[in-house]
Amino acid sequence: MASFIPHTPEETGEMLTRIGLKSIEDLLLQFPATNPRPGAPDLSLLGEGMDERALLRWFAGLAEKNKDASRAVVFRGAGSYDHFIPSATGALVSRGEFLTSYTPYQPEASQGLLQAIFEFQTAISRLYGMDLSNASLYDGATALAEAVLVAIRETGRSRILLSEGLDPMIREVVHTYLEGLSIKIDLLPLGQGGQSTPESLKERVDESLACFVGAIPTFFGTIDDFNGVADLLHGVGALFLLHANPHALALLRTPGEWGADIATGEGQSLGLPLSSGGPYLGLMTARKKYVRRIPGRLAGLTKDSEGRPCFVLTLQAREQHIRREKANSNICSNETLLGIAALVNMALLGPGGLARAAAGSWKNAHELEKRLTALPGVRNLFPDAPFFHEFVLEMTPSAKRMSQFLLERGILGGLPLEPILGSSWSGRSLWCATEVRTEEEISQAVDLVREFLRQH
Amino acid sequence: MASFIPHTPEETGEMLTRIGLKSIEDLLLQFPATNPRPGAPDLSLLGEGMDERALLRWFAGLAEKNKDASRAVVFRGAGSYDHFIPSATGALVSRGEFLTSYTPYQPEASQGLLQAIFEFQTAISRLYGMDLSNASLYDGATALAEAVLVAIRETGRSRILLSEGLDPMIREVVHTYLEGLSIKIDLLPLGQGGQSTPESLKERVDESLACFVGAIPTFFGTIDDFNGVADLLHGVGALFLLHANPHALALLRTPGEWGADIATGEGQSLGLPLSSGGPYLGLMTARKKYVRRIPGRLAGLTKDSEGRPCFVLTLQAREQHIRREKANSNICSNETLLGIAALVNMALLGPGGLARAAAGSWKNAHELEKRLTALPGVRNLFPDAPFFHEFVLEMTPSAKRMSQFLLERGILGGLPLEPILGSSWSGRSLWCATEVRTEEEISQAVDLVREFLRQH
Amino acid sequence: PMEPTLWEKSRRGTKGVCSPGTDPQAVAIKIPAQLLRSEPPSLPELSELEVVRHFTRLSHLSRGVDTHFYPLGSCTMKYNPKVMDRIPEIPGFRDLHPRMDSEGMQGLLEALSICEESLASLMGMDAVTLAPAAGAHGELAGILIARRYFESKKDRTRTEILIPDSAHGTNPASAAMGGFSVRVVASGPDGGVDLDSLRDALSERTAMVMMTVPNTLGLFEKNLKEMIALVRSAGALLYMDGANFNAFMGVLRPGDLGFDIVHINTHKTLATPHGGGGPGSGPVGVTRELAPFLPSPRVIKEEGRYRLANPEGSIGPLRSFIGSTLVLLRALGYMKMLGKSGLRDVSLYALLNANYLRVLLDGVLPRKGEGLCAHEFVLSAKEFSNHGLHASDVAKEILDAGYYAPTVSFPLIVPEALMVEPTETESKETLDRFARDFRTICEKARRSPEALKGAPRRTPVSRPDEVGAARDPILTDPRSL
Amino acid sequence: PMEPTLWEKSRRGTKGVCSPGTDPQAVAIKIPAQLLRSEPPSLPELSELEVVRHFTRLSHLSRGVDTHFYPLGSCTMKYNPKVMDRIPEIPGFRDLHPRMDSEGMQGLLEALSICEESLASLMGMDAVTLAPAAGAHGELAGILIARRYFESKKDRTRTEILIPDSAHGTNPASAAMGGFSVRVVASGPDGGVDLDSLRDALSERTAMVMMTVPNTLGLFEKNLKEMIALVRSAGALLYMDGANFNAFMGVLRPGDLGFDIVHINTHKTLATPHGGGGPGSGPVGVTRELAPFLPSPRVIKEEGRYRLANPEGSIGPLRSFIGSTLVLLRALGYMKMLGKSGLRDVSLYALLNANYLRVLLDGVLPRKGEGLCAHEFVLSAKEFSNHGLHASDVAKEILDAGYYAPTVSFPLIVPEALMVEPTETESKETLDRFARDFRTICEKARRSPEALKGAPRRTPVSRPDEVGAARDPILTDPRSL
Repeated sequence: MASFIPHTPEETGEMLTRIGLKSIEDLLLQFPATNPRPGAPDLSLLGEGMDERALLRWFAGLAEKNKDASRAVVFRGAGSYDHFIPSATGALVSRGEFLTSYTPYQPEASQGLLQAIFEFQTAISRLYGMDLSNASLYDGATALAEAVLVAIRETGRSRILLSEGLDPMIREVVHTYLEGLSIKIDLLPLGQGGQSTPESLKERVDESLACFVGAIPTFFGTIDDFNGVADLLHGVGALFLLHANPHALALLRTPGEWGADIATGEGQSLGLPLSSGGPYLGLMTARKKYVRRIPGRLAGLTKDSEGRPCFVLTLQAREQHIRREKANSNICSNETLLGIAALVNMALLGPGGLARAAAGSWKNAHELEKRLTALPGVRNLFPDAPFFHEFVLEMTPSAKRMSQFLLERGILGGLPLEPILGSSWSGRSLWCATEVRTEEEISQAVDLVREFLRQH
Repeated sequence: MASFIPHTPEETGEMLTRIGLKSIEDLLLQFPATNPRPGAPDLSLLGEGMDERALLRWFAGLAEKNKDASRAVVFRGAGSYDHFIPSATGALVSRGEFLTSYTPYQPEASQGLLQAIFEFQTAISRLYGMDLSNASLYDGATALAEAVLVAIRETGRSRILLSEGLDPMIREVVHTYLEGLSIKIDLLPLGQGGQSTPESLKERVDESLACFVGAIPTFFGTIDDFNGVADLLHGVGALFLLHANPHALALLRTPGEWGADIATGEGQSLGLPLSSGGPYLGLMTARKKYVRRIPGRLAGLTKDSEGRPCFVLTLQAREQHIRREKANSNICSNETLLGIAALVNMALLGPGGLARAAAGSWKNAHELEKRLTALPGVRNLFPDAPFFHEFVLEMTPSAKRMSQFLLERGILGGLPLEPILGSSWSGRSLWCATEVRTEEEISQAVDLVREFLRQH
Repeated sequence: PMEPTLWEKSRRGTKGVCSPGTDPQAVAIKIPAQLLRSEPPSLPELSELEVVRHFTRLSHLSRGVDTHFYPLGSCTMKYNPKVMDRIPEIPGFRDLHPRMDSEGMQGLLEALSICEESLASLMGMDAVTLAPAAGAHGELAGILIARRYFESKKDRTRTEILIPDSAHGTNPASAAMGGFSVRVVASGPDGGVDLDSLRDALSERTAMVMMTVPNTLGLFEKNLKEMIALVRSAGALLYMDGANFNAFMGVLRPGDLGFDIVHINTHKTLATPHGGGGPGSGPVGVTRELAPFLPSPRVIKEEGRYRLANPEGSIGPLRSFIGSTLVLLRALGYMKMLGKSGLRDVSLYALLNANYLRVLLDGVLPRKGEGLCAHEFVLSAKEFSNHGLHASDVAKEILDAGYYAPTVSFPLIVPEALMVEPTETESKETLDRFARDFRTICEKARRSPEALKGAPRRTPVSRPDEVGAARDPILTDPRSL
Repeated sequence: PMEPTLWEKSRRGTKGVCSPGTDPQAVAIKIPAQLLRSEPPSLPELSELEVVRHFTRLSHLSRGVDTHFYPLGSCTMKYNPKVMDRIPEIPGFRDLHPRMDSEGMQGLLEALSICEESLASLMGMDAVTLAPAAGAHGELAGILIARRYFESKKDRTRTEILIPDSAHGTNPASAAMGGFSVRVVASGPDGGVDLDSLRDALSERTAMVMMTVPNTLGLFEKNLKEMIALVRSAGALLYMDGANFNAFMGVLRPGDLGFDIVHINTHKTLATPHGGGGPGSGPVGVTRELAPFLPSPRVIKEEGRYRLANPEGSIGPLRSFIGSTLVLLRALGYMKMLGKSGLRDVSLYALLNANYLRVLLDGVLPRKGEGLCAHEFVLSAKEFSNHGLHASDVAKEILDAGYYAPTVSFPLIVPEALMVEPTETESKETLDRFARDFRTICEKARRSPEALKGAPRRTPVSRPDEVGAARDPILTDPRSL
């Protein structure tokens, strides 16, 4: 059986002799006695092992049962986006030197990795219009949760305000993270038009507030207007947080320009695969003044003992391995390798390519929206709000039924919103089109929705 | 449109100014005038270009129309074999330093590549039981053709003898190579038993002969016996050449042990993909005394100016870039990268793993043969000859029809021999089973053949 | 031979890879101007070749397990088979949308369900969540589960978590994030938890005791059984930090030891290379009593079909979507490939290598602890303090000898700690060579300590000015501004 | 930091990757003993990790386009887009058996058919064979086609092939393999073929004239039109060696120039990296008259279906199976991706870069030829002979400056030649830097020639003893015996 152990039997024997043991099983003498736990699954479940080829065939058999993007054209987003990924990225990121290295505790032996992290921080900061970024967090949702914790710690307050425009899943993660901390979580509703209104925000902002969190774009695809929000919040000593899709930021006004203090995001849309949901890439950026508050690794530029520029992990005094329970966070492992992948993508596409991709998403989504809402009985739930690459479609038949109908025909259509938002959302679904959708695919989707409507 | 040109328009302008030209089109002033060739296909056939994603989708569409090994279980060999390929190989061989380097003319900048070639030569030499190997040739067929040219040049004679056990395709390639050289090519027939006989060989060996070429195993899968052949040939001053499948040599008697002077082979069976037929890997090994005769690159061990061991291309005086029309061959590009892949595979499997794989092929092929010949009306054409992992099956119905029948049901069955060997072979097909075939697959194939026989 | 940054190399107007999409000029005008960014982001502009050369060269400036022996204690830097790298490349998983209808993800859900079962059997636990993105995330999950558990029993007095002073820093940090106060339990002179200290610390306020097994000295607690009995009788839960699971998988099951909650780090133990910091994953196993509180969503099997559900009692979602599936599939692949006895062998040889190296280094530097060690051991370089040297100076000299360095300055309970974990995938020859070099380095430290202060000398750069870096941090490339 | 060989690292009994298969002991006995090898081959025994480290380290000891500027003249070491590396990985091509029934390989045959058409349109030829495995193999094909052609006309007097003295060494070697005698045509003082020499050499014995366009000095022959007319009127065929096709694809078509047979090297021009020596492919285009003689098998389209056929007149198969399909698919991908104007741009910028670098090096060393060059140019380092230096000494110093070296000592007609081909994928900045360094090196050669003799100093090894290597060649690892 494979176990990737290089020892020959003779070597094992010599080593045991040197240790002073007779059998390798003698190494278990140090183990505590145990009582087999009644009822727990048996080790024999693990089987007898298999070779590489059998293993890959087994996985291929499982994969066959999934409708990946090659078998169901993706018109769904809601936090995961089907974007273009340059081929060079995989070839570079899979290099063993990156893949098999640890967090760069020994900077002299990890300059390449540190430089890549530093460049990642730079690219993300510039994309978000912020002063700095960390080296990544688990995913967008946990990045936002960590940002809320920063605001709570910074202000010492125990109420936060979340926009209804945030993905409900992400709001739930914030709830989970705050579970033990006696924090009040308020919701700022989106208005009928799909954007938040200054009035309803003002009603909810006062000096008990640690932070308000808005979304760019909203979960429903609309683009909210945060004009005046920073001043309003800073006036009461609260922090302004924005959670933004970095793909959209190639075109949209940045958290920095809106005056945000901390901005987070899900880096998957920078060209990571859909990945069945993970691992994803948590982004966190901030104003300089919060540098000692933010969690996670930070690579910094410095000089070596001969005065040559070099890179190093810095401000480690914030981190758990030094500050322990007083640390900014418990974060230790992060998503460095995915951050490097996102960096390579950004470097390959450049600002022009990113803007081109974002504009393509905008265009395709608007084309799709125009053609779907032209169907009888179909409307955009927020027809007057500007939107980026997602929109909510409303019709009489069940969105869930439509999704099934389309999936059987090779289309992953809009996400049914009822399971997430309740029964009043039964005919509503969240559609998305990114830059990679073709005209033919859009036509096919529209034709199938027409067909579905005719039958239902 | 993509063209991977890094120039900004400003840079292009500066460069043209420096050259003293106004427009980039002025660079074409040096071009000779032409007359468009009437009738030749138009450049517009090339289209307007496409992006990476569109390109890969286009190829995926074409690939869909092929029945690769995941859609038709391979029971066919005849020169291409479905073997196990360790995953580590791709990860290593695809590293850009190997992939994007040239033939190592500057040894100081290519030590890694040179060492890999040297190790490849070593592994192939030991596998074939020979003194030396070159750095590869195009494929098995051209390697054999080149070996025949060596024998002709070495002996100054103009008659060669090829065993009928050689793949007919390979014999044809030898014919093509010898087209211009007025060489007489004789054939040594296989006996009724599927092996050559000493008598018929003796009849054809005399002092006009440059070389005899045998095969291990034969095209028909049988294992020929070359006892006494080397002495016979050397007695008349002819060379003994063997063309051997390196996968089989993990177990079978080697060309070196049979006393061959030059041995060639197709390296695909050392774990290169089926590749729709190419690129493949030509192997050539020889006794030391022919070292200055053999074509192709040779990496040698030497010392650098500080006495450190290092590697270098050597004996280049044999090669075309120095000897021109007097060179051993016109070979320049070879298959180095595939040679490295084969080397990595051999290193990963080790002698034990290679023997295990070869024994697996032997076992599966014999199991398959046993079960197929147990079907009514089905026999092994050479029931008494030992065989390795291929055998000829004979039955009444057309082998071509059977192949179609099986292919429609997900099996790539035995190769119909009629198209290759003529109408008397209509009911005969060449079957193969390698180490990767499972019991279920073998059963499925046997069941389908039974079904076919019932219907025909 | 340092590599210029992407921004240094950038030249305005260089075209990179051609992306699908459209000219933004034609589109942007239809979005109200106040919603658009005022200028394009300052991102680098390079050709594909320039990007390829840049990152290829950066890779040459970094060491990994693929290039060097990496005895970084507590990190389990073992070799992860390359076949596992192919699993996340299978389109059916890689390109699957996480909000796919459940009919379209049956293969994924089946795989995750088998992964849960396999992990449960390896841990000896009743139920497993695959949600946590890392070990520390698993700790947070476990802590929130404990909170929910005591809430469900209306027990509101248990606000404290006990953690040995030798524990990983994530333990106390996670406890704090979960809203518990942390009480530190002192180690005894042998490096194990002091039984009396534990007894003193336990109270009706104790919600949970978090233990690392084997502990960060690479030792199995001698009094583990007594400790567990003590905790049980105090009514608290027992948490096992399974970062060191490579020492005993397939041999000893945390569930059989009596733990209620266990996390493991699949990126240490089950075939995900660490990727310079991540991704990883940190599945958590729990007893039947705690299963209802596991994070949502859960994979449910009904009538041969799988679906996702959010059970009532759950602590809620810990992160987006189901989990780091592409990492989890690697873990599943590794378990499938090695099987029961292969996994057991992994731990046996991890123990063998650690003990062999420990014996080879006997007398070179004093070790904390006695007798057999588990998968790693901790030496103290304190004697070099006389010469003004720290453990980190020894580490730098080790870099020059052609290795990555052991973990330094951890655990905190050992002054000038050097924590060495060879893992099962290194050969005897490598260990012999490392031991020889390590011995030479220590002799050098005694003989000419100054020399070590100048180390490393053979790396692309010498020691960075860390103080300067932290004083006025430069965290983005000034050229990008 | 040299790496030990695999045999140095090998330890008997080490288990590598687990292969499917079976224990040979149980099987071998059933084969007659005299047909079995007497002992296992002496192949190395290592763990997967050891193999991975070995080859990763070897890669660090080698330069490629991905790491360095590689101005190796006549080799077109340009950047090949990484997307092309994915095409040979598509299972439908990678795992397709070449003896598949034609019903099961329709996609492959369609792709190859489109590839033939695209190449034909780029070359301006009527028909193309994809069979040749490399440029030199294409030459052999062309030569055998010429032989068949004259045989078909019963013209048995044409036994000679004319080749300029500046040609690649493969041309004469291929002609000899094809059974022709070679007659060399001298260059004139400008490096072009001397018209009078050509006229003198042509006769009723001339079967074919092989020309390289642009020639190996990077020059388009000034008298090409006259030369072609001369050859035509002598009744001989015209062959174009298209190794330098990167200079003019999409701009100028060999067919339009009047060539009868043309080969190109897809690994130089159309997106296959050279892989340390190969694989490549060398498709050959011919006129309608010569099409019947193309190598077998041919792809035939009938009623919308594709099949393979072996036409009567064919010279026969040149190699196993259809061709180096995975290389050809890359070429097809490159043509598809760049399209007509993209391919034209490639050549325009290859010309631009060569001419820019040529101008930057003006006056540094004398160039052979005048005026514009094509995609490369040749300098002569002859003046350094006074100091006992050769072109190769300059090349070694260039290695130290952080580049791969230009081609040295070719073409033979230029003493101490340095042949420089920058390709279109290098940036102005790289060319500027290289020119600066090249100038410095030449100054150093004049000032302190001894220094160059010791170069290179920054490479893993210094100059190998080439004479010793050839005297008693060691071609396999002595440790393997």
